[in-house]
Amino acid sequence: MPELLQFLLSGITVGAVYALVALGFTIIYNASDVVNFAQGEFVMLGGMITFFAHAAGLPLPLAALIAIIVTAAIGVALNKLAIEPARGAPVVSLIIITIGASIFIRGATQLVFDKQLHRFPAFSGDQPILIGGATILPQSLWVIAGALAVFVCLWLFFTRTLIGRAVLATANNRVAAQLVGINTKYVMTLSFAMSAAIGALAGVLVTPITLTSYDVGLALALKGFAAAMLGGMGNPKGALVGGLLLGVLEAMTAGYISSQYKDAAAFVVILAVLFAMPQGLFGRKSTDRV
Amino acid sequence: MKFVLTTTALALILAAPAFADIKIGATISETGPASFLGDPEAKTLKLLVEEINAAGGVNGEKLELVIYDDGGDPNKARTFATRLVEDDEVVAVIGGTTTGTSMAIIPVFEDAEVPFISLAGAIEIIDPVKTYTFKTPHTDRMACAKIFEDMKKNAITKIGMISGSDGFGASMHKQCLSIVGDYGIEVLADETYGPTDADMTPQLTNIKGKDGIQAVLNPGFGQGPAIVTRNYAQLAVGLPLYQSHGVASDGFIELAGAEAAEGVRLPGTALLVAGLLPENDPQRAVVVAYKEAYEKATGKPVSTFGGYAHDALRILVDAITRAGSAEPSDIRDAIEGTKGLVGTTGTVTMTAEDHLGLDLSAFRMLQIEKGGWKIVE
Amino acid sequence: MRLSSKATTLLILAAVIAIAPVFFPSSYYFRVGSLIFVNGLAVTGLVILIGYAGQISLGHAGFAGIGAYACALAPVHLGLHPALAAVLGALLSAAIAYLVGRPILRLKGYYLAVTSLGFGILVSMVLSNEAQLTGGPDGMAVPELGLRAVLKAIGIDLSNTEFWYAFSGLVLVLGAWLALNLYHSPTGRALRALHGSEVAARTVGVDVAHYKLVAFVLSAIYASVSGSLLALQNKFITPDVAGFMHSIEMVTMTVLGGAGSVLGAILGAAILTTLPQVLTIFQEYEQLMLGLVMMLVMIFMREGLLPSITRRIRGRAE
Amino acid sequence: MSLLQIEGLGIDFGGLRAVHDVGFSLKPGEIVSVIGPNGAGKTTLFNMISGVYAPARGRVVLDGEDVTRMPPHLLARRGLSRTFQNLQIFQSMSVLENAVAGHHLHERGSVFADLFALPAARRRSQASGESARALLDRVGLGRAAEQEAGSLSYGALKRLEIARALALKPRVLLLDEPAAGCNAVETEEIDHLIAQVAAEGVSILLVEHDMKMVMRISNHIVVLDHGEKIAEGEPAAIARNPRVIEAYLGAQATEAKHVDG
Repeated sequence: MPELLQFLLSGITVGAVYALVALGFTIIYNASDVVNFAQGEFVMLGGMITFFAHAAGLPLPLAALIAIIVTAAIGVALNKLAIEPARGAPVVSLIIITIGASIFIRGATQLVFDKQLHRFPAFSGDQPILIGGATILPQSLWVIAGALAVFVCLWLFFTRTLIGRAVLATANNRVAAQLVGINTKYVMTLSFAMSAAIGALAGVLVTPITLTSYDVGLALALKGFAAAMLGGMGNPKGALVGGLLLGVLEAMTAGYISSQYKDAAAFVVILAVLFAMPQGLFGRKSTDRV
Repeated sequence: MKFVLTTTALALILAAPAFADIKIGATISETGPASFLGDPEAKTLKLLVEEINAAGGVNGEKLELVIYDDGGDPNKARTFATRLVEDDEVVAVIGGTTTGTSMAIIPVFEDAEVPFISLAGAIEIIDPVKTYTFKTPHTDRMACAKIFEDMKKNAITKIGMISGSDGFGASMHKQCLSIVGDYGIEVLADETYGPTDADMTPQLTNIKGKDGIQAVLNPGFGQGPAIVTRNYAQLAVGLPLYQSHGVASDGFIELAGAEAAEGVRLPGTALLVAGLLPENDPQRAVVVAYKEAYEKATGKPVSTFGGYAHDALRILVDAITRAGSAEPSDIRDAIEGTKGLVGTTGTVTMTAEDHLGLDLSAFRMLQIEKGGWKIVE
Repeated sequence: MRLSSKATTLLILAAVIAIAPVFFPSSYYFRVGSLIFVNGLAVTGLVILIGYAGQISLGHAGFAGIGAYACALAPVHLGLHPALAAVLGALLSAAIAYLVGRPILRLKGYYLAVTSLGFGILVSMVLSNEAQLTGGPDGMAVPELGLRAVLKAIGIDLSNTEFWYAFSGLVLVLGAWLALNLYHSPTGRALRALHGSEVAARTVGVDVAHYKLVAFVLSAIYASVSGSLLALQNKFITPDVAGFMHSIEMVTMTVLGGAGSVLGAILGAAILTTLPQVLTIFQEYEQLMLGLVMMLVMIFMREGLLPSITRRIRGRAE
Repeated sequence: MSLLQIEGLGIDFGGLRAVHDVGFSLKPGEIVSVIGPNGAGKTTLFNMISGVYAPARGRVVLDGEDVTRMPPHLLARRGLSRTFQNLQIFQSMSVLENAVAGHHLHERGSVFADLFALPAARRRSQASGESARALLDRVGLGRAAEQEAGSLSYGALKRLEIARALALKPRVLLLDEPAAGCNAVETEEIDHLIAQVAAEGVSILLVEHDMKMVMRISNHIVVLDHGEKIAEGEPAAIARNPRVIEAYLGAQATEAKHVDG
């Protein structure tokens, strides 16, 4: 049985990484119906900026804080410079704009920093914690706790705060939201700042485990994206469950079937779920209005 | 019309006349999934060409380096290879960071009869021998052989493998499996991981759970081996861990953490242990000089891969000097006649049958101890 | 007399392909040209899918991979001539597109984008993992097409790059002709109708699921043939041809140039194929510039370069 | 014998009864109007009959065949066609192409022939093109044929939708507010057109807010309120029906309050 437990712990660790990335997608998607392919770059920026700030002599918490603030600012800039001017463009154009942004950020990062792999120390050391014959690193607990905390905050934000409900209202009907006095531009700016900040936070938490370099964003974005789809876009619960499910699925496939095809297995399951439930596990059903 | 404009614009930009004396080309994966290899290679080439020109060039003529970034895409590499040969009219080309890009561009050079020195690992590049194609790194097969020899010496007969599924890992995996039987070693567990995976504990748990395994081998490069090493320590597998030459750099110890990397063995080149080499080692002067120059210029630690580019350029310059001509065919003949050239990977002696010119002695078995390297032979 | 838009497009395309070589200073330009045509072919297929039918796919490189590896594998294992192997690849791609398309085309927007992306990744994963068959990430050699030797025998002696320029140019014109025929045909109207309003298309009798599938299968065949041409031209192929970035590249070319127009999309292919060649002078800024171009065009020229430019010119004339 | 028969049709949205137990029938050449205050469920009813929504209860019978929950494209093959309240025009096509697209069922053929522009494909295109021009003339859009559909006025687009629906040569035509947004002249034109089409034997089901028009051309009227049928009968009888008056006045009263508040 320790194998099963080890696979599960591995799956939850990786799943929490995916969930953190997926949670970042949620806000922007809710506010603007844009799936931001550059979300992975926010994660990368979180890790890279923290590393270089830390290497420059700043204490880790301060370095992380700077990384999160800078990334949030970049998120706002992305919204102002690229997303807002393209309002109303078809899905495929928005995909290309955000992929363009992702390539741009990657190119800029490799110029400003470098192309090497980096890591900074885990927050609570590297001594594995034994659980029933299986082990988990303390940093994994940080990631899992981070994912849960972000999830709870988002859930409270969307259900309990006025501004959170304004975000949802904007997503539902932009014009109506404007009519009832919601400043939709402000909502969009806020969403991008929050999304980028969550992405950067994810980067700070996962870098001691996954390492970081200028080009880790895309792979993370794709996995986070798949997780978000699996759970249902725009739903924090979907992002969390989708991420954890995807991670556990991969770990189980790698453990019991074939490590070569673990990514393939994950995608096949996602295809199957979407085939049965086109809106994902927790997605809202939508009807065409004619 | 638009197209014509684009092409003529392109032509104008590219047709800038160059009065360089000796033009050499390079197509390197400076970006993309192999940038970990390509970046130090490109930096090395630029650095050395500057150095050589500052010292008066080759045969009194200056070198001009035309370098393109193929992003690890074989199709792009092929276009750049064509451009180097047809448009830039270089006399020789260094490059092909990966086996895929190298194999894709070999036909261009063989057709155009321009010498080409690859920086990639696979044995297919020079076996069978192609007239104009050479390479500097040890083949993956040699790295496998070096590791298996060490295992044999330590009476290890049953191993587990965990390989990266990227080009480097997959190629070495294949080569290792093809010769493992020759050393009386059995592979009891054979796992893989993706190049961007964040956790390899399931695979390692399976390896750990297999009875009889005495050691684990991890062919790969980039973050994969660092994560494998960390997970290996996390699971307390407790068996000897062999890494490949793909991670032979100080950066690896830093990424994996000195504690987790303690005791890891791998075949490396003299470059990595430049300071540890005995004074009378023939490679000492060369590797120390390169290491100092590179680290001074870039502020980053040297890696084995930059060393491959270093050797390729040295071989090329040596050949041009000996040939006394910058004609591609003369250069080719001279490269084939390379004898006793000391590089970072070893002492190179090429023949018509051997376009690599290295033997196993050039590899040194290294072990990580207390965050540093130790030669264990 | 005013030429139909179909004739104009074909004429422009053929003329540019025929005349451009006059300006080529070296045979490297033939190589770039032939790459433009190969990409142009894949992109023409995507015009049918994205421009006509309004569906997205971020996985079409998967079909290019199938076409490419068919040319590498079928001659070795089945003893087929490389040309027949390309046909086999196209048929296989069509069959797979049919099977995959049925479930995933029920999805819309981002969901379709991501599931198709997953499909493309699956194909490249199989190509990478089945190293026994495909040589893994290091790739494998592809046999010679042999047409150049035939041409030489009848007195037409072309260099390798010249031959591939001419041959892929010819295939591109053929592909463009088919796509343009389709545009003005009942099938093309059904596709554009479901693009405009799915519900209205259904009420006039368009079997939306069927026609989406038609567009998906046709575009898969285009991608497959483009992959085959690339493999045969390079005589070497790696799984990168099926990779995610190649899919993105294809879609970007299409939309950048103008998904609604065959000529526009081919222009997009020309620009994005030559861009990295031009940007070599900017060295490290290449990625930065590429990202910037993608964003700027999509923000300021939503319909793509060609349609936006012609609209502006027309607007000024009126 | 009725051509279209609706029996006990109903649907719920999120637990809310949008339409409940609605039934009526149409004879060939008959014009039946569905009226009721805003939100009474008229368009929802249309969407169920035309296969856009799947009804939860009840049956739709077309010429003796149960066609409940049948997808729209199969209904089209059986001669049921419709227009939309919120315009559903093929924006990127010309006016003519929109009308030609309506001929889909008559012009569709093998994809292969279409790809290679074989004579068969060209003949099909040509035939539908000619027919489409005739239809455009009939709805008064003949001169606008080559324009982009997006450039037409609202009223013209309404007529274009009718032309497109007629291209199907339908037996039953569902018109959802054909005269909305049209001026008096345009309304009268549409009025004539509908009468003409019905005279050719096409059954017409109409949702319309213009009461004068409804009273003038309907053979029969069905009144919905809160998703249920509250009355049905000849125009004159409906106009006197107290429940109908109450439903309308009530609705107006509430609306008026809304505006004031």
